[in-house]
Amino acid sequence: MDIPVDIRLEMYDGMVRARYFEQRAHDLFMQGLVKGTTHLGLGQEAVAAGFAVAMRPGDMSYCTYRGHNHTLLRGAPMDALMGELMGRSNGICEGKGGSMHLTDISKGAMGSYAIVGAHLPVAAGAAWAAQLRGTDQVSVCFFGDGTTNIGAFHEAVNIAAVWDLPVIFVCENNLYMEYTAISEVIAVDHPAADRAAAYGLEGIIVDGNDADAVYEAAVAAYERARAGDGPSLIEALTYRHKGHSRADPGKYRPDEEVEEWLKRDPIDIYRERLLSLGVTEEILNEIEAKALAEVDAATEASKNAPPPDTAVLLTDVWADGGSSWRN
Amino acid sequence: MDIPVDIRLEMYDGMVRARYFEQRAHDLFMQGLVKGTTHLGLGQEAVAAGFAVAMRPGDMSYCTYRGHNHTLLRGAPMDALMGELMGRSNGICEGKGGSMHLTDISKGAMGSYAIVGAHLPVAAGAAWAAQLRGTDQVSVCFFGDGTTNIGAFHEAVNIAAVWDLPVIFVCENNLYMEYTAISEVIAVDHPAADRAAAYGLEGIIVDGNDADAVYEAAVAAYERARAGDGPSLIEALTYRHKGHSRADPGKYRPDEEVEEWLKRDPIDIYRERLLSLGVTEEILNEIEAKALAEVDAATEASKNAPPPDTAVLLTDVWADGGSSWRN
Amino acid sequence: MAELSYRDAVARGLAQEMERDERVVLIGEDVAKAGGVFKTTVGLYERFGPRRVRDTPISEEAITGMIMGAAMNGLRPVGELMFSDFLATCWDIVTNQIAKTRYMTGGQVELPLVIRTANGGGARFGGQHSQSLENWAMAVPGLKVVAPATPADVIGLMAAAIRDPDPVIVFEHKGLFANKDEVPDGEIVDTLGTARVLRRGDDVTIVALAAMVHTALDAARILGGLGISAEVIDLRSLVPLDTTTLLDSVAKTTRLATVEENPRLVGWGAEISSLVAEEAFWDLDGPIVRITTPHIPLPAAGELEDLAIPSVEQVVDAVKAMSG
Amino acid sequence: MAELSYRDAVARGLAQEMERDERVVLIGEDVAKAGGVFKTTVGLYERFGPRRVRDTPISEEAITGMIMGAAMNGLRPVGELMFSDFLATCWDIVTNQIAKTRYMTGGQVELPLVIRTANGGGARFGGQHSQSLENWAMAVPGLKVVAPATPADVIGLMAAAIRDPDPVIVFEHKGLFANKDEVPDGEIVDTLGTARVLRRGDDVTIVALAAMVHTALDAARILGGLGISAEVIDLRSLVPLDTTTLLDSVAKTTRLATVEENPRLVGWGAEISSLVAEEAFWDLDGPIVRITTPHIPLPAAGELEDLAIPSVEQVVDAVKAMSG
Ligand SMILES: Cc1ncc(C[n+]2csc(CCOP(=O)(O)OP(=O)(O)O)c2C)c(N)n1
Ligand SMILES: Cc1ncc(C[n+]2csc(CCOP(=O)(O)OP(=O)(O)O)c2C)c(N)n1
Ligand SMILES: [Mg+2]
Ligand SMILES: [Mg+2]
Repeated sequence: MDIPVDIRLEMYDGMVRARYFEQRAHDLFMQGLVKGTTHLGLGQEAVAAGFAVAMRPGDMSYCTYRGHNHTLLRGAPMDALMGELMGRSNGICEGKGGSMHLTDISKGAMGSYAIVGAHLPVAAGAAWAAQLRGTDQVSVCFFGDGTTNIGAFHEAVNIAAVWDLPVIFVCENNLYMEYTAISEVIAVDHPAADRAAAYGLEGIIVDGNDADAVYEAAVAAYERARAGDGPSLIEALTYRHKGHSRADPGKYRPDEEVEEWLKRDPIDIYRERLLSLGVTEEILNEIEAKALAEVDAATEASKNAPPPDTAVLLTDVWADGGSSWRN
Repeated sequence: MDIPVDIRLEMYDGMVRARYFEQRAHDLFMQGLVKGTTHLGLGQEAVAAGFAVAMRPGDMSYCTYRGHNHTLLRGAPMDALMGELMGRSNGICEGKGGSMHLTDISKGAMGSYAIVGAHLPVAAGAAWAAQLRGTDQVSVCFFGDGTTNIGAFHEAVNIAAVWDLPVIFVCENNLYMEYTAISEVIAVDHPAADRAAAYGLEGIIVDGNDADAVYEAAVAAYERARAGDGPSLIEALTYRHKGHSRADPGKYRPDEEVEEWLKRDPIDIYRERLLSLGVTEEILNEIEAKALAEVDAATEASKNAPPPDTAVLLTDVWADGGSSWRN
Repeated sequence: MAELSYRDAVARGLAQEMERDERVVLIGEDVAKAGGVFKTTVGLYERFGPRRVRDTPISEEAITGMIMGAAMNGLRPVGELMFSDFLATCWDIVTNQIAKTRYMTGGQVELPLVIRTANGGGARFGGQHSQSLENWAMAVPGLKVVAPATPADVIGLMAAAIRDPDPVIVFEHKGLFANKDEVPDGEIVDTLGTARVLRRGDDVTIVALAAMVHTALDAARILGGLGISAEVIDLRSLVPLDTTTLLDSVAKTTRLATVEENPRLVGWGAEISSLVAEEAFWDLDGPIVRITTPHIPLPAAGELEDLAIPSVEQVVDAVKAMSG
Repeated sequence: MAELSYRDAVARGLAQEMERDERVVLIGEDVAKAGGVFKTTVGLYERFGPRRVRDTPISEEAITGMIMGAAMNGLRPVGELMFSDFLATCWDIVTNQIAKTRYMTGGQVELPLVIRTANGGGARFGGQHSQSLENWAMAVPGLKVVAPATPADVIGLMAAAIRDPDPVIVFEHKGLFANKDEVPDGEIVDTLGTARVLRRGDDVTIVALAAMVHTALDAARILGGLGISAEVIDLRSLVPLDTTTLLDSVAKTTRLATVEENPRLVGWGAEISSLVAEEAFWDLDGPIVRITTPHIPLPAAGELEDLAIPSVEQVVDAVKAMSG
């Protein structure tokens, strides 16, 4: 597949924005300005970029607590995401969601779900509605390797296959659950690809650190979905640069393994490729500078934003805007 | 495998006892003497017989609401089972379980579970204890084709495979869930066998209406389990002669299909085989007569048994024998 | 006006709404061709076709997750869980996802969906197919909960639930499916969060739900013969809760008893009682009495099950004792 | 006597029992090599080895189902659910299988197992990782439920739970993990179903659990300064429930307030309130007040979460109002 250069630049731009955004999130967590927890997708940006850039408006992404990259790259405003991490009034969910629940429905970022596996059937349901309504939308669901062992995975992929739903299940296999290696808890090599046949699906493995490879797999899966040929289950091999969450140093991982993967940084790889394809250093520098400025601005805006209005505590449990359980 | 004739007669005996028992249960349900519901395994007796006869004392069977055959063939007293179906004081669970919850722990009949899929992890857990305690016990778990689509199936088979547990998962594929064909809700041909590879297991299919074939598969799986080589997932092809439960006439099934399978009645098949192997008609007649007499006696005993003592309503929630939630 | 069973009222309520709004769809196990194991969806498959009425695998997490996703993308889906006991198999989707998503997204997500399920005891089905679990749902912020007691209420509350923009769980009582009653012709649409005073009385308020409404009414008739005038309130909806009707009644009668099929601990009666003990304490002339199933799983044998679930006699005795 | 954190008390309690009885084993996600995500199981893997302390896949139904099966076959297993919110993902196993099996089999099956789980809010984790769900467990016949508030109680109640022949859910409060307190040396074994009066008082009884115990104690101190003498009861155990301690206290103080982290509807406070409204009505000199989290999911932002969970100030105000 010959990927046009503007698409490639869009992917690079997306990866760089995500990288800087999450590096800042990490710093802010260490400074105590992001509270609670945060799960970074540093190192996994190519998966988010490949899928997001291949997506159309109206398509729907479902992701996990490790969902900053995906939400940002679907077009959610960075300052509102940063505000949500910091629990400020400018947060995309008014501070009520937090780091694990970033959502921007207006952009098709259908939510970040923090109970492992739960969003797979939800994503399938959105695809089912697309099918029934004949809308041509595709629903994409991102999740981790460890998620393939929970029941909801099995139920969702099966029904999606049987009903030919336009949904793409994307397993970001970063080799670890929280602190335990996936290889310790499965009896096959590939947590997703080696299960695909159980649902009559093809086992697809893609280099998740190569944005082009991801993009190509994404395009093929979108086409399949829109043609009415049903779901895909794609396993993207990748790695998280940091620990699982918060201040986890990730010490359960062998040093050599970490080094190997750091050498395969998806952004470095892609920068090299773009240069080799004739994109100038200046263009790339400009993308990077703009991204950093955007992150700085988002940080400032969120630092300056007040905490959420206390009134929002009791809003939006119900569609009437309130939370009353009595008449 | 050369199956000794006494084993074969034991299987025949088991199948006939189960058959008469359940035919009677059906009649009693129609007469309003069995209340609530009842799920018959008429036509599926060979699966129960093959596994039960190959089992050792100490081995553990877990089955479903469609568990009369399995519980009986592990050695639970027939009158206590009949009493339980009829909700009498002689019931094996004192009338508190009912048709869907037959249990005889003393015989290794570890219970009948009525929520689809739930007993698979429980059976795996019993096997895990056997493994840890080094007891040589094997845990066998019977369930239906439709059960392969619920999350608990996936979680249980996976962990059993990863932990090399001495558990045998036996899918009795009778082609239907309640009123819907399994083929409508899976994307593979074989609900269990075609999923085995997802757990690094071999896909094993056996003729579930041929007691010998079931017995051989069972022996192999027990050996594997006792050798520490881990679980097996076996799909036994069979058919239920009656509807799903209660008075269901099973009209959703094509007449020809029903006829075909009725011709393949596991008891008829086995009777023919025994005769062809030189077992005399007299011996078989005697087994049948004894079984019928046992069913008659169990029926009488249960009809004559009083209803449960009202006091048992409040016993055995807790190990202290009572049900008090306060001090 | 025509006589209709509670069972048929379910299908009528669903058909009424499916006719009106093509976004309303129904999925569940055996709901389509077979018309449901309780025959509550008979005719819908034939009338609305295989796209709008569809059988699922035995995958409760998929059923509930799919209706959530579909509600996020323009449908107004109804999912059937064959027995309310199976709520436990998809409780994460129901409580952590469906109930919380609007709030956690700052109001971005609307989830106009309905979960219907057969609830309650009396059918000799044993402990895993007989529970009354409306208290579980009541405990979860973000879920609306209704439990109709009559055919007309089945239709009206089903319609209200389907039209409501929030997730609603409709508990249909297994023990009432065969009950018949007069039902008005034409469209019936009721209002969530409204209790109904089914019998006026002055001495004591008896609050009940679903099958227990009939038990309470029978008891009230007997109590009337004994000179005790009982007011019977059918709550109908646990969330939203019609506290006005409740508190008004207690203010008048000064006595309260609740009759619930939930096992004792933290049944919905506890919430009603605590509400009155807090907000209407000075209206009360005596203890609040809760009549519940004991804190046990339900047994299968008929004689035991009948002992477990609150009976007319038990209600009469309890109310006599508190009024004595 | 040594100072010990609530967090370390978990590991000490488990170690005490694993040392004593080799049938005690522990499984869960990241409980072994990593020592648990809250570091509550640090050292157990090293001390008791990979057979007795084992990491599982992310399969909560397998975790809970496996401990049930293991308990049926001679072990006394402990299963960790990382967050109590995940109870929802295996609620069928917990409620329909574990809780009911002894009863449904007429007493044939003994299930000496423990589920431990991190419960409660305050950590800014958002709606799916902050719930207080001890009321869910309390509602299920066949489950025992404890929720310790101090390091010593963690050890003693954990030991009691492990030694108990019935299934027990131990709710460890996330907000207390860092709390330190003096803990006696040597073996500690407590008794299920015993509440503790942590502060004596005459004017009002405040009943609390887990983190709310500390809130209640702080409030009681302030109330003392205002001339209101509050008795503070740490329930410790919801099932069995120490109704004796509760009713004795109310008989003395004549006033009751409950402080719970559960959202309002059918929290455990409702059960306590309804119990007193039924059995001790004539002891009461005023309304029973429930102080709860509002009926909402918990928000993530610190300022909002702090507003949601009952605070010392809220308790003081509420008790002042009821005593005024
Ligand atoms: C049902 C459930 N169990 C456990 C957890 C705790 N948990 C959060 S993330 C995680 C690991 C998930 O691993 P994986 O699916 O590989 O995704 P990754 O974090 O690597 O992106 C676990 C166990 C959870 N959130 N939900
Ligand atoms: C979780 C759950 N969902 C639905 C049911 C209702 N139900 C009982 S049996 C059954 C069909 C099971 O089919 P299968 O696994 O093929 O077993 P069979 O009845 O054919 O032996 C269903 C849907 C249930 N008991 N539990
Ligand atoms: Mg991972
Ligand atoms: Mg079947």
